[in-house]
Amino acid sequence: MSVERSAIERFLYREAHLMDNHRYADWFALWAEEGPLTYWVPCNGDDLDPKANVSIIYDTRTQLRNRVARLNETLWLRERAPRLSRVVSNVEIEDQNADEITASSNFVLVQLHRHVQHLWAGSSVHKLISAPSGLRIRSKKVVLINNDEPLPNLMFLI
Amino acid sequence: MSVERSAIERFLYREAHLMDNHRYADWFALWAEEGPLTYWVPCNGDDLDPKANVSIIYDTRTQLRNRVARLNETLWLRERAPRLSRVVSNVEIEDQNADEITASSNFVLVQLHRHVQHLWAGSSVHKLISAPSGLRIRSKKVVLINNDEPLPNLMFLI
Amino acid sequence: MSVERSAIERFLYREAHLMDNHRYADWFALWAEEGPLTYWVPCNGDDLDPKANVSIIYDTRTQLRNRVARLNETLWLRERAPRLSRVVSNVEIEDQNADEITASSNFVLVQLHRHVQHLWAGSSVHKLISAPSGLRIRSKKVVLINNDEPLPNLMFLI
Amino acid sequence: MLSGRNDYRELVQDDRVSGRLYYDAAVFDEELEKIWYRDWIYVAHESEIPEPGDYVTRFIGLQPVIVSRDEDRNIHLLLNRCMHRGNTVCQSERGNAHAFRCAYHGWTYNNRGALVGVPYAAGYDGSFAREEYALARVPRSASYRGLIFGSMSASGPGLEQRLGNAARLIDQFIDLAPAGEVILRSGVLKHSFRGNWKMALENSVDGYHPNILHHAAMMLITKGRKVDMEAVFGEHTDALARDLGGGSAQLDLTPINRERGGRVVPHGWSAMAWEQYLDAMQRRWGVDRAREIIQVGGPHFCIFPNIIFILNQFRVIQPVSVEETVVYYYPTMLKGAPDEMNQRRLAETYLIHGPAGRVAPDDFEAYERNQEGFRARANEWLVLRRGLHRERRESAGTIAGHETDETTQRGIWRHYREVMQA
Amino acid sequence: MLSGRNDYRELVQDDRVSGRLYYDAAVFDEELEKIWYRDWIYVAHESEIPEPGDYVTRFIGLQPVIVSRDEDRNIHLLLNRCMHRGNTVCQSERGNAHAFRCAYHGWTYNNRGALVGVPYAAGYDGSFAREEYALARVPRSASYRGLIFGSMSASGPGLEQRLGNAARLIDQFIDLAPAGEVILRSGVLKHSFRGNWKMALENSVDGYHPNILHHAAMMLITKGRKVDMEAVFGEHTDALARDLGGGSAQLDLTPINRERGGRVVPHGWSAMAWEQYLDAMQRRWGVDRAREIIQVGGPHFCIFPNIIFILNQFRVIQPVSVEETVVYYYPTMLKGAPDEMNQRRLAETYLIHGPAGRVAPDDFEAYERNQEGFRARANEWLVLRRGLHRERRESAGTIAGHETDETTQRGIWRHYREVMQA
Amino acid sequence: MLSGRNDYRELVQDDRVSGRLYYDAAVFDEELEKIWYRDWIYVAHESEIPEPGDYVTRFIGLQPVIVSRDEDRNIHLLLNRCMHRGNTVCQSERGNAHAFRCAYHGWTYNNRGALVGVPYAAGYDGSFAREEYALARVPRSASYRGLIFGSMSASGPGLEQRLGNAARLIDQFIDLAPAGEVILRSGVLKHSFRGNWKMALENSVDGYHPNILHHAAMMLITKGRKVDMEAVFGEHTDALARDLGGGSAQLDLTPINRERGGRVVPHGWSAMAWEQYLDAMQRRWGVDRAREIIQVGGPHFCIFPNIIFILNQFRVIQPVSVEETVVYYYPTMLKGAPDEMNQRRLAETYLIHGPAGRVAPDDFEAYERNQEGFRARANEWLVLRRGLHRERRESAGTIAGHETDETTQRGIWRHYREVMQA
Ligand code: FES
Ligand code: FES
Ligand code: FES
Ligand SMILES: [Fe+3]
Ligand SMILES: [Fe+3]
Ligand SMILES: [Fe+3]
Repeated sequence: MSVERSAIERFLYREAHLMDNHRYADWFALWAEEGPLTYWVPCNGDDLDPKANVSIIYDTRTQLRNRVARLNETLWLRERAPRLSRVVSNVEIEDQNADEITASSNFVLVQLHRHVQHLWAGSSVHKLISAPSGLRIRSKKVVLINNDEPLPNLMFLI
Repeated sequence: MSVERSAIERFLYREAHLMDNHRYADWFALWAEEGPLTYWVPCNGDDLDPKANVSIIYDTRTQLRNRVARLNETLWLRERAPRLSRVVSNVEIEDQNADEITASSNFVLVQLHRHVQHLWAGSSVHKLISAPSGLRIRSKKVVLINNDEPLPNLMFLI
Repeated sequence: MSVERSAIERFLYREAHLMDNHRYADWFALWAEEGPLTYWVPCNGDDLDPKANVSIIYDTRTQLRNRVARLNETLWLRERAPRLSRVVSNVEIEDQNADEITASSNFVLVQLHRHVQHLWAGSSVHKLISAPSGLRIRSKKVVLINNDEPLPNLMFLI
Repeated sequence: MLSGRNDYRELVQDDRVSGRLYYDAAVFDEELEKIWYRDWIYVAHESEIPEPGDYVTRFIGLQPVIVSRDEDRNIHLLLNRCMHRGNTVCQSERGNAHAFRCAYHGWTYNNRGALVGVPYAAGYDGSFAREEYALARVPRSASYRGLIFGSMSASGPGLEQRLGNAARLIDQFIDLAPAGEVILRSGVLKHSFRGNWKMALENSVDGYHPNILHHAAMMLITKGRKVDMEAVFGEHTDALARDLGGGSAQLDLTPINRERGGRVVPHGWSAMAWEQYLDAMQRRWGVDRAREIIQVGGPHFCIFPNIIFILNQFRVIQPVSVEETVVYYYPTMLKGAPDEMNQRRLAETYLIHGPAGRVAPDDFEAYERNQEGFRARANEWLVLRRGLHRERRESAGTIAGHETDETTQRGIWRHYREVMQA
Repeated sequence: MLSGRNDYRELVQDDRVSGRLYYDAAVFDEELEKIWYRDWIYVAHESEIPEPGDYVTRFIGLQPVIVSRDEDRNIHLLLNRCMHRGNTVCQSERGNAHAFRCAYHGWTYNNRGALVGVPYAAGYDGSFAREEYALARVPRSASYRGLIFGSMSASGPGLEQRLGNAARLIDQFIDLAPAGEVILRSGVLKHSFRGNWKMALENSVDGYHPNILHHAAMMLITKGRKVDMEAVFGEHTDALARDLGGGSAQLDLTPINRERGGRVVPHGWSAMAWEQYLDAMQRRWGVDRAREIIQVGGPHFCIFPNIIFILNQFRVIQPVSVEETVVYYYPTMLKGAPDEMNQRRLAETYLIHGPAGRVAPDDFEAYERNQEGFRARANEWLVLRRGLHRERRESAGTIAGHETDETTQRGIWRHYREVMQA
Repeated sequence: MLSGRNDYRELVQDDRVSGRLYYDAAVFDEELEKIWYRDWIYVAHESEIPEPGDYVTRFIGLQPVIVSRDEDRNIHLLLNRCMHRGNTVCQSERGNAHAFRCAYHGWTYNNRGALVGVPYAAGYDGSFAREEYALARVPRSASYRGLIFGSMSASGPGLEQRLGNAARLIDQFIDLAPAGEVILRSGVLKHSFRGNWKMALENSVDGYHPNILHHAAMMLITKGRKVDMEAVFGEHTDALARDLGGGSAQLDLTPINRERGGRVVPHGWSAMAWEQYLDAMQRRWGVDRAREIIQVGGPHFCIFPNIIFILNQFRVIQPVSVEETVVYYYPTMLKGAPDEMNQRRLAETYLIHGPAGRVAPDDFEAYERNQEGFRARANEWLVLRRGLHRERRESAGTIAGHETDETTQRGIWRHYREVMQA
């Protein structure tokens, strides 16, 4: 299969839109329906083995579903959720084969919470498959520029 | 009519360039020459009815012309205008029909004024028509992430 | 010769990736192998003649090579180099002729150094040639939004 | 101790004041104590919370306050702080709630502030009296024509006494409504600047600057119309700058409005709307009084320390720190007036004020230049002597000067010195 | 002078404390002096620097410290400040180095702190004794079960004396390891909030909030399983809140763990891992003691002022300013336990804690709401009276209350008042 | 009161100083009072404002100053603060203006500072004397060889007396120009760091660090050329570190320059340019003196507290707060020298200095590490004893040490203690 960069961009923009608007369920629907999933935000560096080191996020399918449920249920988030707006850019197709596309991108995310603006920045690598319903995420890795710094609450999708 | 995303991007980049450089008249020339115009920056939320609630900006053609004139004439802006640089990304064509294209995009705008850097972020929805002279803006809505927060002067085009 | 905007984007994304990761030598390899080179970051404004005024950076080939060597050798940078992540956007082809492409772009660069996040923003103009090995930089000009303000160390590639 | 540090008789003189009053953090702390936590502070308008359960959150000085309306339509000013460990119990700036539940341990308060729910109650024995743990109240609150004021001081003069001459100007503002009420339910513009709050108060009744600082806006007003702004804000105006006493002050445009038939009739109105309005006003007030009200038009004045009435809007000053301030602009609708008129009032607010308005940004740029200028200490004085020679005391005890004069600022500062020196 | 300003007998009472203790910068400065630069402060665990040359950098209060292991495997607590002009000599938070070279003029120190290199030595004559220019040492340091503590005060009670009752809880935590040691080499989560450090300490032993504030996490735990969280953290729990003395406090889940056979055996374990673990434990401790250890499980407690033991993790509190704090979470591995078990411990840490965990963000949101609420000053008190009527003194001199009671907070504050009033 | 807090005899000793001097805000406030608002401060060079109406804006300490040249070519140092309410009257850092108009109410001042325009003048009666409202002047100003200094103190020693030994080094710097003048009209590099201003001053005459901290730059200099940097900044250099008195200090490279024939003749020059320059110099100075000047070359020194002369550049230190500082680098052109030479001077400035230069960033990283290190308080001292045993007093009353010695820093601190203790 062969996919254009612009198709990947459209997909990532769509994902960004859902994340910015806390549409947890719709975002979860962007993930592959079958097979193992990984949603990884490394900690203390960009590549420490998540089996041997803490991660900021390291979710398989079950944990990802739990994360979405947790965000959905949290009452205080309904009282005051962070406002988000992110630009996704530098989208590149790193690799593409029969059943998987690897795409990298950078983002700058501006968060407003409790009247304070906070800036998140980093890069992502998506492994995508092309399902009948369109592209789907098999794994996603987000490298935060400050993943070895103290972070405030990350109670949204990144 | 059918327009490519890349054409929309070129148009939005062009608009961003004119806004960053305070080229008020050239920017105004990007708007449709006939028919009603709307330039809307909602306040206290993203979608309150501008007829019943204050907006940060809610201009029709006359007011838009006045805004441009006001910016042009203001002496203190000539003494020291804000420096601007914005990235526009996540450009998506939301809708497209015979006479109108609806395009959404996100931006991060860095402003420097009086030695202080200030970050603006949000998303825009443009309604564009395709005139002989090229794409023209019929309406533009800018949703600021902090549109319910106290804002410093917004004495530039956004 | 005719080059698509998307090819320029790929090139600039690649360059951004190398700069973000301090891959000095690989970045230097993106420059044209022959002929004069200019790497210019103006100071006190966007266009003062670099022969008559200081620049933040104004390198010809030799000085560019020296810059790369200096960055490579500096011990304290190895102890603690700034972490970088930038989005490049608003890529436009300004001009294109037989032997040269002029491309402009905007960027927002988030830097983390000594636990402090710092935001760099501005626009770039690349003059590119198309070599057998692909696009190569003949000259690059970076206009920082704050090029007339006091700046912290700029000990990375921008 | 603080007052020991600052001698306000020295810093505030009759014809000049020291720049230090705008940048010294110790002065700001003392202002909190002697002004913001002692005086009557405007917090909200009743029409913002029309229904039982409606609330808004505001600040008195730096303290977070909930303004709520209970099921009996009574209004309560409650501190937004859980009585258990102090979490804020309300996170939103406006809404409708019959109870506020603290997220931390679930203590729940009704919109009267009463503690109505305590999880795992067995942890507290008989000695625990829930009444003692109702949300703290703002010690005093009172309303005038729907304007809600609060005072963090349990004692002091009553609201109407404190309002003094300003009360009839509030009447003048609100009597423009055929139903005798204004409605604030059209949102709020929030505008911030890096500078001291007092600059925004002084500026609101500074009749000297408009034609100069706001030249671009004036250009738009006059463009292609024969309005002589010099006859409004300039040398040959008949308008007055008035010290109302108690730190309140006014720019009185009545003389001009009379000629023009009143600001409330902007050009370009539909005749029908005009008829409707006139008719409604006459039915309420009778022909003569209605004409009088309309001709005199809306007043332009400020009430010390934090509320300003200009054009169609309430403007509220919120100090954040000694050099950070937020100004809120609330458009006001006239109850009983035609929609066309009220929409016009709404539009005037956002077109002219707020961060992207036609006028306000000029003032905010001036405030920030002012704060920068205060860094120069070789000469610390701000001069307030303009018009000292031509102002006159009026029967009401007020003082009137030429519209461009600093009579208004002098009034503000005389009051300031009095309360700060106390 | 500072202590002159604050009377801690007034600010800290038996059943309530003042909000001022959380926002007054003068209180924070005094805490640095009387707590952070006087008490024993946890800095690191020996297993973080297993090899000669290994080091980590930490802070004691606000002072940067290098924790290094020398070639003889001895551990040193050195101030990260060049003795020449004061540059930091170590830039990394962890690594292996036999020497630290200052970038400015090249003075070089070995990992014992000794000054071993001075460029252009002729600039110093015989009167220059290198011994006088070794990196400054933290005046006192000591370890307990591998936990390294440092004190900036040259005198005071010894570590074990200071630990008091907490010592046996450290044992309880570590004895779960078949090899009798925990290993901290799985990284650290760093989580910051805009609020005062004491909130994180109090919260760690606050048994009142979990079911309420963490309702979403509880929903996930109980979903499709018959666990009654009310019987763990709620009204009908058998667990206890315990004041251990010296500002240390515990939530004692032993009664529950006994029934459940101990927290250390989460459901869904492979039988094999369980067998392996049981076997290893019995070989070390004998059958009965092993069963006892496993049934009692891991303790949940804090040691004043900066270390907390919860589930499988060490949690460390780092004050940054009066209203900025960082919390570090270190997952701990049980030496000699099966990998499956340790991987589970690792996962539990990042799934539950840190900025994106299932539980911790709730607490951090509460801290920030708390700091906001403290801006309301009409009533400054935080109430700590929960369970005052039902707590009892135990033989060990400890005080035990119902799991949901504030016995723990009272213990923390009693100690705080004592040291701050000193 | 402040001086009561700090005993500078204690904090500044002959062979060491306390880190507190770099981070204590009270020390910084006292420095403003006793140094920045009392001493002669360099503000600009006459060649920056060559034409009538030219101006630049600068700061003396934290106070904004306009340096303007009037129609009679006289130079004025004016505070940038409107005499009415205090707005800044000039917004740009450089330009040409015959008048400064305040945006707020339009008061207008000419470039001598005189109040020449007041809108709506009728508001002021005869008692209003415009002369009293001229822009405030910096109490004293004076020039030496085109360098403009200002003092916020009306009394004190004259400029030349204050310059003392530094005066002849300014001559040495400027005499390299065949026309006997330097020209600063090539812009300015602005470089900031989070650290105390004194570090930048001390560093400018610190001959100990270059080969170590700047090793990468040295590598580029020596690469493929036989220059022995050890013979310039190292152990076996013949250069000297000199305390000039009054807090001024020098690194005297004369001995080296003599051998090399003077720094002003970098290798790789065109013979023609060299001829031209030599010829021009000889015409002005005569053969012997010209050779002398060229051989000795440009001096490397600092004048307390804020100007430094290195290579071809003026370097100016601007304090922002106790731990924020900006350094400005102004390339200087030699009037009457060939363009090739001046372009070389320009290039040397931006290639070596500023935020992206080959050398300066090393120092700035060191400053920030230093400020970090100051957070360690167990030992507060910075050691200044290097070379105490081998320095010697010279006839001029100056003190000379080995180039790598801290003779220079000791000189700076002796003066500092004297003025701060006063
Ligand atoms: S803080 Fe509000 S219930 Fe505990
Ligand atoms: S500061 Fe460390 S060697 Fe000089
Ligand atoms: S402040 Fe300058 S004219 Fe009024
Ligand atoms: Fe105004
Ligand atoms: Fe909790
Ligand atoms: Fe240096």
